[in-house]
Amino acid sequence: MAFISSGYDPKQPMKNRITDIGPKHFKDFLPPVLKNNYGKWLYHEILEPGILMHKAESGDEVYTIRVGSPRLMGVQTIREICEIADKHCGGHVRWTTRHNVEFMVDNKDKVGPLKEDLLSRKHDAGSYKFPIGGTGAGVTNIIHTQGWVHCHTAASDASGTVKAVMDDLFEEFTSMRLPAPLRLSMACCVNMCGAVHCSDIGFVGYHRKPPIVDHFTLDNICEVPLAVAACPTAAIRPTKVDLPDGTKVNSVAIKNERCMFCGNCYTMCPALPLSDGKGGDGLIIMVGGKVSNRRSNPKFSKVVVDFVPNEPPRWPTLVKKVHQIVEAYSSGARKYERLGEWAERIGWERFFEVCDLEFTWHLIDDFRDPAYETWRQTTNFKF
Amino acid sequence: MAFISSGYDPKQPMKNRITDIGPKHFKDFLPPVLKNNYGKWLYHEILEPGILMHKAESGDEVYTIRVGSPRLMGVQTIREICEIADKHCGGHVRWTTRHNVEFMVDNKDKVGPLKEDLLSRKHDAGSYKFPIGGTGAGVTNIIHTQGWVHCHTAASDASGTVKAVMDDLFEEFTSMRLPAPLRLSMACCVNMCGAVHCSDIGFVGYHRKPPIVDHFTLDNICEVPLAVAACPTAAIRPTKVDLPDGTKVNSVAIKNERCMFCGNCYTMCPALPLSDGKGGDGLIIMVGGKVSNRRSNPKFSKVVVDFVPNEPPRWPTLVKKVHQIVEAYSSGARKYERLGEWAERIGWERFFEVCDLEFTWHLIDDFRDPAYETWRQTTNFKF
Amino acid sequence: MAKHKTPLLDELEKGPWPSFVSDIKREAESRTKNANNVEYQIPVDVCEDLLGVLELSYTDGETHWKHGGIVGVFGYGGGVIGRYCDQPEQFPGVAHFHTVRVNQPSGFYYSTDFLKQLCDLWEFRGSGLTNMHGSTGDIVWLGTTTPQLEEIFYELTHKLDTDLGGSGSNLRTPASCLGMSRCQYSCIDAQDLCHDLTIEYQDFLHRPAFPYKFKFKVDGCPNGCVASIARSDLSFIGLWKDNIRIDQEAVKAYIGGEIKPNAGAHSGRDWGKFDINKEVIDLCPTNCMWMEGNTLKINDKECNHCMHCINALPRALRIGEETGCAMLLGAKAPILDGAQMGTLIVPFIKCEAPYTEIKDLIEKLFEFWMEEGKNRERVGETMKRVGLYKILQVMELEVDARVVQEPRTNPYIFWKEEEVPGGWDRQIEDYRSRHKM
Amino acid sequence: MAKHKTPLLDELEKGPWPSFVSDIKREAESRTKNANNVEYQIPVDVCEDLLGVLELSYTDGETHWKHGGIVGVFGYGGGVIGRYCDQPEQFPGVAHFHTVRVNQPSGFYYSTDFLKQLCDLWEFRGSGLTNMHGSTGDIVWLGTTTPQLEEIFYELTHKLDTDLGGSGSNLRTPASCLGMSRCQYSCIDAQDLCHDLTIEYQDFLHRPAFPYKFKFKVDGCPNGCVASIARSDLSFIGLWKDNIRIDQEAVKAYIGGEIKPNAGAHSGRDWGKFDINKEVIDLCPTNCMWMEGNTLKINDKECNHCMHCINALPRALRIGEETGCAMLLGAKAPILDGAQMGTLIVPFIKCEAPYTEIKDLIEKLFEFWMEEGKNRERVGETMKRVGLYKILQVMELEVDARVVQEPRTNPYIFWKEEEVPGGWDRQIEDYRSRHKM
Ligand code: SRM
Ligand code: SRM
Ligand code: SRM
Ligand code: SRM
Ligand code: SF4
Ligand code: SF4
Ligand code: SF4
Ligand code: SF4
Ligand code: SF4
Ligand code: SF4
Ligand code: SF4
Ligand code: SF4
Repeated sequence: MAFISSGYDPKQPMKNRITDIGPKHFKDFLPPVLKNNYGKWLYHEILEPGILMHKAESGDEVYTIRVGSPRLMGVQTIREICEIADKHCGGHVRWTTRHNVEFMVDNKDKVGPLKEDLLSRKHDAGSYKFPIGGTGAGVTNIIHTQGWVHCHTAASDASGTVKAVMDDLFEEFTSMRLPAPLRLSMACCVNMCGAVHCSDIGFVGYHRKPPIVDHFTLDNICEVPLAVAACPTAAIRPTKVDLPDGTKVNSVAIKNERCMFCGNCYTMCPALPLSDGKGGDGLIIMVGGKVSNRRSNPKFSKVVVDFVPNEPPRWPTLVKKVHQIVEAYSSGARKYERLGEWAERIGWERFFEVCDLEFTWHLIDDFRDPAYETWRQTTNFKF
Repeated sequence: MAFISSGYDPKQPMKNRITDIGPKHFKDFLPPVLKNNYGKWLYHEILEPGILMHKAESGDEVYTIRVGSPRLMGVQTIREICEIADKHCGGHVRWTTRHNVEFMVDNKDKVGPLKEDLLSRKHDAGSYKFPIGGTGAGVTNIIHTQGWVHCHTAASDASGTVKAVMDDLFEEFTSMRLPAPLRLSMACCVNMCGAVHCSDIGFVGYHRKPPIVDHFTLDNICEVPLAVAACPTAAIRPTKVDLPDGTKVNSVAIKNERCMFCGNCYTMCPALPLSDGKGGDGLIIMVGGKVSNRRSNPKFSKVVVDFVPNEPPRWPTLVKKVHQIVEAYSSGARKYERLGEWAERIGWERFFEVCDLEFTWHLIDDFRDPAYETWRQTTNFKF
Repeated sequence: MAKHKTPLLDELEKGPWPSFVSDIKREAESRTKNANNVEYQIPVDVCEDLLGVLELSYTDGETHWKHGGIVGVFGYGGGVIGRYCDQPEQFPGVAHFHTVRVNQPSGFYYSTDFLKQLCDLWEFRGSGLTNMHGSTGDIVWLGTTTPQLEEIFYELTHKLDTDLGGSGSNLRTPASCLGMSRCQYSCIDAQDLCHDLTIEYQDFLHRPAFPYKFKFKVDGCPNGCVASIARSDLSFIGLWKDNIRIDQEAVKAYIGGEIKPNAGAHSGRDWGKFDINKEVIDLCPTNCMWMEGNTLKINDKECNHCMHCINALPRALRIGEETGCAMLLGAKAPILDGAQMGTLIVPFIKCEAPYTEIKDLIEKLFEFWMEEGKNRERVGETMKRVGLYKILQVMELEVDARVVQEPRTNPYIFWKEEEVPGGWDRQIEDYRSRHKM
Repeated sequence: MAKHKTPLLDELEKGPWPSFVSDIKREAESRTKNANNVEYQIPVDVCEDLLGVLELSYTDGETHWKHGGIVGVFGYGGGVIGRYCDQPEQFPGVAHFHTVRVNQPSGFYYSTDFLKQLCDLWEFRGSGLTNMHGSTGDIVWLGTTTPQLEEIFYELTHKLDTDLGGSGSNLRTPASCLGMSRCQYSCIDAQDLCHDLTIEYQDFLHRPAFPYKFKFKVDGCPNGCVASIARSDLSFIGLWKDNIRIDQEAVKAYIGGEIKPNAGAHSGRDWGKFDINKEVIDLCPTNCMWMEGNTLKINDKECNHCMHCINALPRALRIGEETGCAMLLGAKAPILDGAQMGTLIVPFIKCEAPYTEIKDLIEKLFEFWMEEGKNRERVGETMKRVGLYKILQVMELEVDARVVQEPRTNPYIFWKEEEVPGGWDRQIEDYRSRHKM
C-alpha cells in the first residue's frame, strides 16, 4: 500500500487549512417531506411496532420505519443502508439518539415494500440486519459504549453483553406490550459513558480489585502527585520503592481497604491497572432511572444486583437477571408506569421479592453524606 | 431565711445516699379507669374541640378535657390544677407531649361541670388559665424552649413569641376546622431544642452576626483548640493578640465571611458571644415538617422566611407571617393533608405565591453536599 | 407592688392564651405574701428579678444568661443546668438560677398528692417556677442556687422516690406517648418500655460515659405522638405485622354517615358527606384497599401500616394482633451538619418485658459508640460517618431491604478482599505477561 | 479464511439481534476481497486483528487496549482518541487503533450521497468500522493510525465540509433530538439551536480552554429524547408557558375508542377500554384536569407541562404557543462524587435565532468556570462547590423559587455583612457594658 496524500503538507500544516467549520447544516439532509413541514407537525401514530406515521398541518404524512442496529457497523453495512434509502426513501436516512436507524417514506404505499425489504436482509450467520421495532411501550436499542472493542478501562465488553441481552429481549423490541417504554443502557466501566445513571435498566462493567502498582512504569511515565490527587477516597499515597534490580523509584502505595475500584487513578496513570479476568471484574445491574419528565421527575438508577460475573461470550447470568426484572416489571406495573415509578410504588423491599433478587449489604449506600437520604426514615415499609 | 438541711450531710455525701432510682412507676399515677382498661381500649371520639371520649372493651369510658398551658408555670398554678383534679377527677391529671394539661373523668356527667370550672378560671389580667382545645384538625400548643427566660444562647424569646402567636391563633386552638392537625414549634436558637426541624410551622431564633472575640476572657477561660474545633465551617483560627494594656494573649480570629452564625463556638467558649439586639438577631420561619408516618413519610421543615426581626413584646411581623401561612394552608389544602403535603402537592413555587411570601436567595440551600438534592432537577414546575 | 417595672412584659398579659407573665407574677406575689410562711431557701424575690431581667432582654433584645459552669450533685454528671445572670447586681434574686431536671413519670401522669409534694419542695428550695415539661420530657425546675442542689436531690430521692433526669453527655430522660393507658392504637406498651429502659440504664443516665447526649423515645404506633422519629437517638415505634382487624358493620355505619370519620377531628368545618373512596381508599398510600360491594377489603401484605385508614375509621378498623416495634437510630436537631430523622435499623422486634432482645441490641450499640464515637458526635453522626451497614454489623442485625428507602445510586461498593475470588494480592509481572506496556 | 479463530465471538453471531461480530467479519471479508481495489492506507487485516484481540479479551476477561497518549491534528486539542493494542506483535493490524470523532449533523439526518462519501473516506484511511453514533452524538470512526489523522482531517474539511467533534477538556459535540423536523411536541427549534451553538463555539470545541469537558444537549420538550437533563452540562429543554391547545372533538374520539391512546404505543397488550379518567386525568401529576360533561378542562396555571396528557392524547392536545426553553446546568455521570442531573437555572427563556440572550448567559458561565473551576472539575461539581446561588449571580439571573425543588431545611444562611443592620464590626467593650462576664 502506498501512502496517498490528501493534499495535506506536513511541512506547511497551515497551508489551505480549513478549521472550525463544524458539521454540515442539517437542513441539507432532511427528506423533502420533513423540510416542507418543518415545525408544522400535528400528531403521530404508531401503526405497528417500529412503524410511525407523522401527520403535518399540510396534510402531508411521513412514515418512519425504525430498525435496530448493533451501532458498531462497518461501511459495508452503511452502504447497504444507503442502498435501501436510495431505493425506497429518496436517498435520506437518519439515526436515532439510541443508535437505531430510521427509514422514512412519504406515502403509505411505500411502507410495505420497504418493510419487506428490510426484514429480508440477514447476516449469513442468521441475525437480522434490520429488525423492525423499538417504538412505544417496548424495549428499544441499548445505549452502549466501547468495551473490549476499544477502551482501555473497560471491565466488561459492551457490544457482546448488549447482543446477548437484546437477543433475549428481542420480542420486546418487536412488540409493544410493556407498561411503558423500557430503556436499557450499558457502560463498560463506572465512567458510565452510556449514561446508565438514568436508565430503566442499566448494566455497568466494574472492577473489584484495587490497582496493581507498576512501580517501574509509574516512575517513568506518571506524575506521583497526579496519581495521588486522582483518588477520591485518598487511598493512594506517595512512597519510595526498591525494585528487584536495586534501583529506587518514586512510586505510590495503595491502601486497599479504602479503594472503591473507581479506576480514576488508572485514567490518570497507566501504571495502575485494575483489570482482572480472574474473578475480579464483572458487572452490576442498576434499575429504575428515567430521563423524561413525564408524570414524575427524572430519576437516577439504583444498584440492585451487586455483581454479575463476566461470562463471555453470552453472559448467561446477566441475561437471566435482566430477564427476571423485565418479566416482573411487565407483569407488575400499571399502564404508563416506568420501571422506577413501579418500584417506588410497590416499595423497593417488594421489588427485590418480585424480581427474585437478593438484597445484600453492598446495596446500602455508604458513599458520602447523601447516602443518608437513601436510608429509610419512616416506618412506612411492607413486611 | 435560715438554711434548712434536708438531712444531707456535705461532709459525708454518701451517707444514706439514694441514687439511680429513676422516676416513680407510672402505674401509681393512672386514674382507676385507665388502670382497669390498660391496653383494652377500643376507640375514641372527639366530642367537641378539646374533649375526647375513649371507649374500652369493658364498656368503660373515659372523658378527657385538654387545656392549653404556657408551659412555664409556677407552683401556684400547679396547685390550682391539683385542686381542680381533686375536685373533679379523683386526684389524677396528666400533661401531654405538647405541654397541654389533660383532666380525665370516668363519666359523661362529670364533663359539663369540669368544663365550666376550667373556663371560669382566668388570670387577673384577663388571659385564660385553662383554655379548652388542642385536639383534632386544629392548632395545639406550641412546643417551645427557654428563650430569654433561661438560656444563654437564645437569639429570641420563646415564651413571648409563643404567647403572641397563640393569641393570634387562639380560634384555631379552640376549633377543628383546619384540613389536618397543624403543629407549631419554637426554638430560641438553631440548637432547636424545640425540634422545629419536623414541624408544620416552626420559628427559630437566630443570629446574623459572627461572634465578637473577647480576647482577654478567651485566654483566661477557653481552650483555643476547642474553640477552633467547634466551628463546622473552619471560620475560626488560632491567633495571638496584643491587648490594649500591652499583654499578649492566645486567642482566635474569625473569618467572618465563613461564619454561618450557628453559635457552636459560643457553646464551647463563652468568650465568643453572638447576641445582637441591634438588628442582628431575629427569627426564621420554617414550615412543612411532620413527624407522623400517616400517608407520607416524616419530613423536615423548610426555611420559608429568611428573617423576622425581634419585635418584643408582641412580634407583630412574626405573628402576621405565621397567620398568612395558616390562612393559605387552611383555604388551600385538602382534608387530611398536612401543611408539607399541601406545599409539595401545589409546589413550593406556588406556596410562596399563595402565602404571599418572598423567595430570596437565602432560601436556596448552600450548606454541604446534600444541598444539591433540594435544587430542581426537572422541568416539572409551574409558571 | 412589683419590684421592677415591666411595661413590655405587661403587654403579654393581654390576649386569651394563658399568659406566662401573669403566671410568673402570680408566683412572685405568692412569694411576697408567703401565706404559708415558707422558709424560702433562695431569695424571695427570685420571680420578681426574673421578670426584671426578662424585661431587660425585651428592651435590649439580648439574653442576660451566662454559661453555667459545672454544677450538680455528687456522683452525677447531669440533671442540673447551671445558669448565672450577667447582671447580678441589678437582679440578685437570679444571680444563680440553675435548672433542675426531674425525671417525669412515663406518660406524664400524676396523682395530685405527688404533684403537691413536688410543688412544696420546689417552692421551698427553688423559684417555684417550672416547665411542665421540658422538650425532652423532664419536669424542669427553673432557678435555684448551688447550695440547694444537694438538698433538693436528697429530698427528691428520700421523700419523693424520684430521681433526676439527664443532661450532658449522658443518656437523657426517656419519654413515651401515653400508649396503652389510653390509646387503642398502641401496638406496644410504650410507657412500660420507657420506664423499663429508664431503670435499666440509670447508670448511663447519671454518669457521662458517652461521646455526647443520647435519647430514647417510645411511640406506641406510627402516628408518633412523642415524635420519637425526629427527636430521639433511638426511637421505638410500635407496629403490627399481621392484618388490620375490620368491623364491617362499623364500616357501613361510617358510609351511612352514622359515625363521624376520624373520630370527629374535622367537625369544625363542613367537608361534605363522608365518601369512603375519597377519604380512605384513595388516600391509602399503598393502594391496598378496595370495596367489594359493602365490604371493605384490605390486602394486608401490601399495607405499610401508615395508620391513615385506622385513624380515619377508628371504630371500624383496629391494628393487628401480632405486634412489636421498629427501631430507628440517629434522630437529632440540625447542629452541626443538618438535622437527621431516625433511620430504620430494625424493622420489627418483639417488644415484651423484660425486653431482653432489645436490650441486647442497645448494649451492642452503646459499646460500639462509646468506643468509636468522637467527642460531641451524636450517634446519628457516627452512623453517617461509618455507614449504616457498619451499625447493622455491630448490632449483629440482618441485612434487610427494609432498612433503605432505595438502593444506592452510585456504583462505589467497598468490596472486602475475602469476597473477591483470587484476592487482591496480584503481581505486576503476571499482569504484564498479558499486557505489554 | 479468517486470520484468527474466534470460537467465542462466533457464538455472538447467533440470535436475531444484528450481530456486531457478523458486521465486523463482513468488513473484514470485504477488505480481504477488496473488490473495488481500494489502496487501503492502514493494514488490510485491521478488522481481522480486531476480532483477534477481542477474542483474546473474551478468553482472558481483560481489555487489551492501552492509554492513548496525545495524538490529534495540528491546532486542535480534541477529536481524536489515541489507542494502542497491548499485543501489537500478535495483532499488528490494530497496533495503532485511534478513534476519530466526526461531528454529526444535528438530528442525525443524512443524505446517502454524504454517507457514501464518509464511507469511502473511512474505508480508505481507516478500519471501515464505525459507531453510528457515539454516546455523545459524534460519528465515531474506530481505528486508524497516527499518520492518517491529518489526511483524514484534510479530506473531511476540504471535501466533506465537515469538522471533527470534541474530546478532552473541550466543549463536546452538541446534540439534539430531531425536534421540529419530525416531532409535533417540539417547543423550540432544537436542531437549529444545537447547530447554531456548535458553530458559535467552534473554538471551545477544538481548543481545550476549560477545566474539563463540557456538553450541550437540546431537547425539544420535556420528554427528553436526547436525555439532555442527564447527559449534558448545559441542557436546553423546550417548554410552553401558556395553555395546552385542546381539540374537544378529538377528545371525544379518544373517549369513544376511535383513536388509540398514546398514538398506539401500548397496542401490543389488551389494556382494556380507554378510560380518560384512569389514563389521563388521574395520572396528571398536578391534578389540574377534569371533565365537564364531554369537555376536557385544564387549569393551565397549575399544569407543570409534564407532557403526560399530550403524549397520551396526541391528536387532542397540543403544546401551547408561547414557547421557549428551560436551561439546566451540571448533569454528569457518577465519576467521582456521584451522578448529577441538570439543575434548573433558567426556568424560561426565549429561544429564537440568533439566540443572543442564551449566548450571553453561556458566555458569563464559561468565563466564570474557566476562572474558578478546578482541574478535572465538571461545571456541575463547581456548582455544587460554590452553591447554586453563586451561579445565578455570575450569570446575572433572577432568584426564582422555581430553581429549587424545596427550600433549604437547615438554618445555616450565609448572610452578607451589608445585609445585616449595624454591620459586623462590633466592640467587645460595648457588649460587655451590657453583659458582665
Ligand atoms: C427518535 C427519537 C428522537 C431522536 O431524535 O432520535 C424519539 C422519538 C420519539 N419520542 Fe422519544 N425518542 C427518542 C429517544 C427518547 C429518549 C432517550 C433515551 O431513551 O435515551 C427518551 C427518554 C427516556 C427516558 O425517560 O429514560 C424518550 C422519551 C420519550 C417519551 C417519554 C416516555 C415516558 O413514558 O417517560 C415520549 C412520550 C411517549 O412515549 O408517548 C417520547 C415520544 C417520542 C415520539 C412519540 C415523539 C414524536 O411525536 O415523534 C417519537 C416516537 C416515539 C417512539 O419511538 O415510540 N419520547 N425518547 C429517539 C428514539 C430512540 C430510539 O431509537 O428508540
Ligand atoms: C395526648 C397525645 C399523646 C401524649 O402522650 O401526650 C396525643 C394523643 C392522640 N393522638 Fe397524637 N397525641 C399527641 C401528640 C402528637 C404528636 C407530637 C407532636 O405534635 O409533637 C404527633 C405528631 C405530629 C406530627 O406529625 O408532626 C401526633 C400525631 C397524631 C396523629 C397523626 C396526625 C396526622 O394527620 O399526621 C394522629 C392520628 C389522628 O389525628 O387521627 C394522632 C392521634 C392521637 C389520638 C387520637 C390517639 C388516640 O386514639 O387517643 C389522641 C388524641 C388526638 C387528638 O388530640 O386529636 N396523633 N400526636 C399528644 C397530644 C399533644 C397535644 O397536647 O396536642
Ligand atoms: C430545657 C430544654 C429546652 C426546653 O425548654 O424544654 C433544652 C435546653 C437546652 N438545650 Fe436542648 N433542651 C431541651 C431539649 C432538646 C431537644 C428536644 C428533645 O429532646 O426532644 C433537642 C432536639 C433533639 C436532639 O436531641 O437533637 C435539643 C437539642 C439541643 C442541642 C443540639 C444537639 C444536636 O446534636 O443537634 C443543644 C446543643 C448542645 O448540646 O450543645 C442543646 C443544648 C441545650 C442547652 C443545654 C444549651 C446549653 O449549652 O446550655 C439548653 C439549656 C437551656 C437552659 O437554659 O436550661 N439542645 N434539646 C430541653 C430539655 C428539657 C428536658 O430535659 O426535658
Ligand atoms: C466514545 C464514547 C463511548 C461510546 O462508545 O459512545 C466515550 C468514550 C470514552 N469516554 Fe466517555 N465516551 C462517550 C460519551 C460519554 C457520555 C455520554 C454522553 O456524552 O452523553 C458520558 C456521560 C455523561 C457525562 O459527560 O458525564 C461519558 C462520561 C465519561 C467520563 C466520566 C466523566 C464524568 O465527569 O463523570 C469519562 C472519564 C474521563 O473523562 O476521564 C469518560 C472517558 C471516556 C474515554 C475518553 C476514556 C479514556 O480515558 O480514554 C473513552 C474513550 C473510549 C474509546 O476507546 O474511544 N467518559 N462519556 C462516547 C463519546 C462518543 C462521542 O463523541 O459521541
Ligand atoms: S464506559 Fe468506561 S470503559 Fe466504557 S467507553 Fe466509557 S470510559 Fe471506556
Ligand atoms: S481505583 Fe479509585 S479508589 Fe481505588 S485507588 Fe484508584 S482512584 Fe483510588
Ligand atoms: S433552642 Fe437554643 S437558646 Fe433555646 S433553650 Fe435550646 S439551646 Fe437554649
Ligand atoms: S458561629 Fe458557628 S460558624 Fe460562626 S464562627 Fe462560631 S462556630 Fe463558626
Ligand atoms: S403514638 Fe400511637 S399509640 Fe401513642 S398516643 Fe399516639 S396514636 Fe396512640
Ligand atoms: S394503614 Fe395505611 S397503608 Fe395500610 S391499609 Fe391503611 S391506609 Fe393503607
Ligand atoms: S424531546 Fe420532545 S420534541 Fe424532541 S423528539 Fe422527543 S418528544 Fe419530540
Ligand atoms: S402536561 Fe402534565 S401536568 Fe400538565 S395537564 Fe398534562 S398531565 Fe397535567
